[in-house]
Amino acid sequence: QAKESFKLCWSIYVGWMPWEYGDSSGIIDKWAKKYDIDIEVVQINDYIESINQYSAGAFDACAMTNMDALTIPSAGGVDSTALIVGDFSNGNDAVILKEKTSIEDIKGQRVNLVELSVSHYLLARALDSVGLSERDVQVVNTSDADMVAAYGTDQVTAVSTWNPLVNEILNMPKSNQVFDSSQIPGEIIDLLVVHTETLDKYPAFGKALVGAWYEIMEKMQGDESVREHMGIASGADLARYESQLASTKMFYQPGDAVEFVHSPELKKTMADIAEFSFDHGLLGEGAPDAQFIGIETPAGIYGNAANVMLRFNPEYMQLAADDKL
Amino acid sequence: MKRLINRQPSSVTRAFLGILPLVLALLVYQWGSTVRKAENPQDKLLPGFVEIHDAMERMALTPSKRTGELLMWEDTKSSLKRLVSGVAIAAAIGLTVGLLTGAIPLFGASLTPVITVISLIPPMALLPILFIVFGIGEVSKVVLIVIGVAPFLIRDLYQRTCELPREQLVKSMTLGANSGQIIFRVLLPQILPRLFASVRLSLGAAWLFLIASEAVASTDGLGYRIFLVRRYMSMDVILPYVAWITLLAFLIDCLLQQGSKRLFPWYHAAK
Amino acid sequence: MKRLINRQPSSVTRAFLGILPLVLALLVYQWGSTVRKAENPQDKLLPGFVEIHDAMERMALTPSKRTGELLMWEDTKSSLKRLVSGVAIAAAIGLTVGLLTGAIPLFGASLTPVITVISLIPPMALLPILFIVFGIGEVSKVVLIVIGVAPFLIRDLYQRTCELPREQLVKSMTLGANSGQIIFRVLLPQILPRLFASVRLSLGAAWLFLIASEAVASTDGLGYRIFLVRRYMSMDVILPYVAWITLLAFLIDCLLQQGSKRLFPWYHAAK
Amino acid sequence: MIEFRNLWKNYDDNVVLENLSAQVGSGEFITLVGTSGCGKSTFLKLLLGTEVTSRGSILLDGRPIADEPGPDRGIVFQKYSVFPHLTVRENVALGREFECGPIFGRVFGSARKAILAEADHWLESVGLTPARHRYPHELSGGMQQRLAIAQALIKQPRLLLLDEPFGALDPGIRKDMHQLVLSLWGQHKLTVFMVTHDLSEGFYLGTRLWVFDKCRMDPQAPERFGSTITFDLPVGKTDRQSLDKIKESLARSAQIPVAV
Amino acid sequence: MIEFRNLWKNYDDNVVLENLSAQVGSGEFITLVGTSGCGKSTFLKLLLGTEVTSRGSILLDGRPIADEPGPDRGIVFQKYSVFPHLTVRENVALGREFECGPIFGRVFGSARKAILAEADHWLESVGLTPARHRYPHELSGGMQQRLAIAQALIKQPRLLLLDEPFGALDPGIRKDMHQLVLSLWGQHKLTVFMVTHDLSEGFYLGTRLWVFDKCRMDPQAPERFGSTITFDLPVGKTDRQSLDKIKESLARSAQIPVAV
Ligand SMILES: Nc1ncnc2c1ncn2[C@@H]1O[C@H](COP(=O)(O)OP(=O)(O)OP(=O)(O)O)[C@@H](O)[C@H]1O
Ligand SMILES: Nc1ncnc2c1ncn2[C@@H]1O[C@H](COP(=O)(O)OP(=O)(O)OP(=O)(O)O)[C@@H](O)[C@H]1O
Ligand SMILES: [Mg+2]
Ligand SMILES: [Mg+2]
Repeated sequence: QAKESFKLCWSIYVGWMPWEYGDSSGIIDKWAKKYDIDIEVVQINDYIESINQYSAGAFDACAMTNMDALTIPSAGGVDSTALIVGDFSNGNDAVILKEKTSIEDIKGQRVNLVELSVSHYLLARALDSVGLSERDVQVVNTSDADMVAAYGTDQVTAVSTWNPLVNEILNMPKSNQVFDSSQIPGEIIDLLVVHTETLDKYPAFGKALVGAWYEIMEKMQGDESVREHMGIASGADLARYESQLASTKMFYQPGDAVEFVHSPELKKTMADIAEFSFDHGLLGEGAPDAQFIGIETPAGIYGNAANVMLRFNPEYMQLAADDKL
Repeated sequence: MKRLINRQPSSVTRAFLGILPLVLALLVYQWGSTVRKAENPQDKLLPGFVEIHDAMERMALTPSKRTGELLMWEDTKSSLKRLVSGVAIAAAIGLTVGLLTGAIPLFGASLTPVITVISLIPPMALLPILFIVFGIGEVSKVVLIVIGVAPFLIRDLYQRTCELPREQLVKSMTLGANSGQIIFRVLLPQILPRLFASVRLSLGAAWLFLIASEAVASTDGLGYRIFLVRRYMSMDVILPYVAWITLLAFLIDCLLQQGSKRLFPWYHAAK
Repeated sequence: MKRLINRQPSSVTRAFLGILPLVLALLVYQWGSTVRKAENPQDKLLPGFVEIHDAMERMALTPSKRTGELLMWEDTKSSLKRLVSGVAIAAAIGLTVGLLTGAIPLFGASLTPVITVISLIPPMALLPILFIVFGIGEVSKVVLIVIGVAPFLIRDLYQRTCELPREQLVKSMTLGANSGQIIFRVLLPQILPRLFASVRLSLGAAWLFLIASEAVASTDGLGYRIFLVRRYMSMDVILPYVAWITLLAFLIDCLLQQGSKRLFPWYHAAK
Repeated sequence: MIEFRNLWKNYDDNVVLENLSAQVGSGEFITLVGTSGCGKSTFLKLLLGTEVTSRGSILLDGRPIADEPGPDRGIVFQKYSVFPHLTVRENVALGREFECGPIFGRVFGSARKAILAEADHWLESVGLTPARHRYPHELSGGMQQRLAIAQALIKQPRLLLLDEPFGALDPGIRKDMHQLVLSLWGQHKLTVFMVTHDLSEGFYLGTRLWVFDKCRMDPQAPERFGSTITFDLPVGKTDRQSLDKIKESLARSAQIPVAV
Repeated sequence: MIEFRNLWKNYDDNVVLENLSAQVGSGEFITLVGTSGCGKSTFLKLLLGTEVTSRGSILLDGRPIADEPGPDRGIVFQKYSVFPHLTVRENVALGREFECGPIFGRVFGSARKAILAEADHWLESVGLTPARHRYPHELSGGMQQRLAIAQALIKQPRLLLLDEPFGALDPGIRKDMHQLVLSLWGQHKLTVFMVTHDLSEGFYLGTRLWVFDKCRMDPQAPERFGSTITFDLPVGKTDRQSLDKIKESLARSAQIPVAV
């Protein structure tokens, strides 16, 4: 009888590089073998394409942020579970102004960002923090691949983006970081999302992934060469990767992640994100309000309990914390 | 029974045969959509025709909540403006450079190698330099189209200019023409219809570059919309947009063909 | 003093004139780089030639720390494999379909409209569907090239097949040939050299699609590397990669041209 | 052997051939002359089977002629009659290869040898033996037409149709070609229809000269009436007077501008 | 008026013309015949100025002829002599427009009217008045060549060069063209060089017939020796015997295959 096989996709980002290491070091294979399954790990460069592929059913698991999990698979009727909460952005996402130094100065500017992404959400929160709204700026959709180059031109005076682009842009003259995700800690969360149905049917898949992840975490935290490996794989080097890690709150210990998921803050965060998404039409044309999609957290369900499409499930991480994998 | 290669379909059969594959493609799509919907009613990859129709109505007939505009028409307007300016500039450059390099050997010798090199460079990879030189506004989008299309036009029109019968040049000289007069009165008017043909050939590439440039940085346009809604996989918007682009491409092609036939009857009749 | 259009440069002048603009371009670049470096020594947009040289040495001559491979050669290998398979498959499809539609009116009537429509669709907009159908592996990259290039090849070869002198078909029939024999012995061998020419024309598009597909999903290849270092704006890697791609494109073009001349002397001599 | 019965041919409103009737016996050599656009090529196409009659019929041995070209009717055009991608020898062998290789038209081994030997025999008879390994583009115009004739003859067609076969050749070379055609015609008992625009060629070559022209003429609408055979001369009998008469009549037709 | 002094022309190793000397007076009508590839067109090109002599010289009124085509020498080729994008009238007017519009070759207003009137006059003289608003593709081959002649004549060139101008025309139409050329030649006192491959045309038309041929021949390397004028006959004096002699000699040259 053939082994059950599963596919996971990820794209290049500081918090997801462990998947690359897990794949090339054989850790994932080791854990898959332990649970008698096959896991194929695929790198997709285009982040959105990776989520689309997951939503369309081509992959069983995919690394993405909490906001994209809500607006793409969940809004598309794909019941998804956040299996691993790997980290949250703690300065990795930032709003940067050229020459100006304070977030209030953004008023009236054109802001280049990847529209409808977490950068857009960050901008909304930044504007919120000083009593401005999106009407006070003009948003210009700019692909992340071109962000650094675009910032080099005179027309671009404000951007909202993520790392490593943030570091590259801050290295350019006259750039000032006026708002970053450390001011909204725990709101931009990097997840590993799996199809709920698949997880229910094959708990071994969840266990293998979580087991592998925390073994990688242990190595990553303790071994500089592992971090260097990840840095190079992301097209950078150790120093640059370390500086990105510095603004990322990694949950190296499963217990920390479990605790984070259990906190009521998470439900509030997801509520904010749902509001934001609804305002921008991201929950689909059929959504009458922000509560249209139910989000299940240990602290309770936000929104429509009859239409739960995104679930934060700490059980598997708990198993890791309890060393039961 | 005639040989297969001699059997000509009647005009009715021809129309039927021509439509058949298109209808089949639609049926296959419908089937695929139904299958996926049966699995997940909210599936977005292959939306049903009703959903596509709704999305179209939303994009084309309902004013946008945010700006009060009919999005699809605004997108079309912006994209066409870019496409037309880009192609027009590329055509002007292609015509001028192609004609001069083809007509004047000294020009040809100095420019043909560098044009060959330029035509082989993949322009998308040099976007950063483009931004610095042309900024990130409308100009750079138009420039990307120009860079993508002009080398082809130059090379094609150079070729066509060289192909004009040498006899005509000799004849012009025996009529007392100088170089400028030959270029203006003999070569240029005969190259113009060929320019139309080359532009038609290059339109596919122009659309590609337009869509790519709108993905880079913009606030409207058909390519922008496609990339934006890709963020939540609204194939119900993407598919009709793609169909609309295809239709526009087809119409522009027809327009150019008809225009050329109107303007240059002697060219089309002589062929 | 001869007219400008009659003045032919000597072969030395010709070589000099041809190289001049390339040298000028390099000088302008050098100047731009110096200016920018003077302003900001860390500037990455226009790296100096020393930096480019260092980057090249790193990519082409130093084994990667992570995998122990010489990255540039590995990238080249992967990209060429994709490019060649894609173009080869597209050529096979283009030849078969173009030839059959051109030769057999019944085929032509049923397929030409749908091929025209397909050729107008911008393939990049349909990437999600493509990846779902063909997976995210090597296949989909090759398929993107095929989809991007095959419609052009089909239409071009259809055209070429139709242009073959009708007299030859009639002659074949008077020699007792049936449809299949005419296609195999008369049309196919005469279309092959035209296939080479069409493939040469379509190589630019093939490179574009290759680079685009590698940017979306891949872990190696020239397009992937450019995509990867683009977020750090490492122009010191991008520029030589672009130059390398340009050189490869040029070599492939030469190869095809020479190959065609070898294989089809009758075709090139007759022109 | 061939009978034309009240043949009409029109393209839409343009009447090209009008009520043409004639009988041709086996072994005759008929040359067709007429002003440009009078329908000589159209007439050959009807014989060939690439066009069909609008009214009337063409009977070959009493039965309607096939509506598709076939190996019973050989053809040589002014241009494009030979295949540029095949060597001289392969061009001639092709007709036999089609016979012996029913699917791909390719033959190998000893069968191929036999075919090539036969091809060489035909090349010999048109004087192309020294050039048999060359490609057509390496031949002069005259040699190409010799090749086209050899290629047609290997199928031993019942009819040989020639549409201005020597129109593009030099006068000197033309003479040689006449010699060749006459000798092949004599040797192989061919029935030949040859279009020419050189009247003296017509007189010199055939057993019978047909002049195509319009009997009725509407200067306002030249397409209203078609051509037919206005002179049918056994060439032996030609005298100076009839030649002049033909010349004059043709010159008159040529004056009238062709409708565009 | 024109003198050819020990003219040689070779392309690399291929000697085309060899030691050619002759004198031509004003008003002469010279027809050039010779086998294909013997260098007739090359000779015209030297006169025209699109090729330069390898050795020797061409003197026009005692001075070396210009090395570029100019308005003193008119030309009509077999094909491509007229501009497809201009109407018949514009084609003829063009030569004058070049004169009057020094930069763009365009003239407007009354100047243009005068030019068009002049063009109409020339069209009249070649019999193209009814077709003056048509495009060349709407003309028959003969009409196109008439147009090419009118176009050349409007510049009143000292020399008129014709390279097989009627090679592609029907025999009937050819006769008319001969008439036309002769009458224009008489009217405008032209000096004409005309290449033809129709020997009888040569005899009928000129005041002087030049036959180009090789005096020496190397069958292994036909390119080693060039052609020169082997016969130079005042056409009035021609007798049957010399015609036959020329024919025979040309036929002999044509036998030798052209090197590929
Ligand atoms: N396929 C066609 N469709 C419409 N009209 C045609 C077609 N083929 C020929 N014709 C018309 O039929 C007439 C006779 O043409 P055809 O080619 O038979 O003349 P021809 O005697 O061979 O002339 P030429 O000496 O120039 O070869 C012409 O008026 C031509 O325009
Ligand atoms: N540009 C050229 N370069 C090299 N050889 C040439 C060139 N032009 C002509 N020749 C050679 O010069 C010779 C004479 O050519 P030319 O065209 O003058 O012959 P022709 O007498 O006009 O023949 P035809 O009757 O076929 O027109 C030929 O052998 C030809 O190959
Ligand atoms: Mg004909
Ligand atoms: Mg010549």
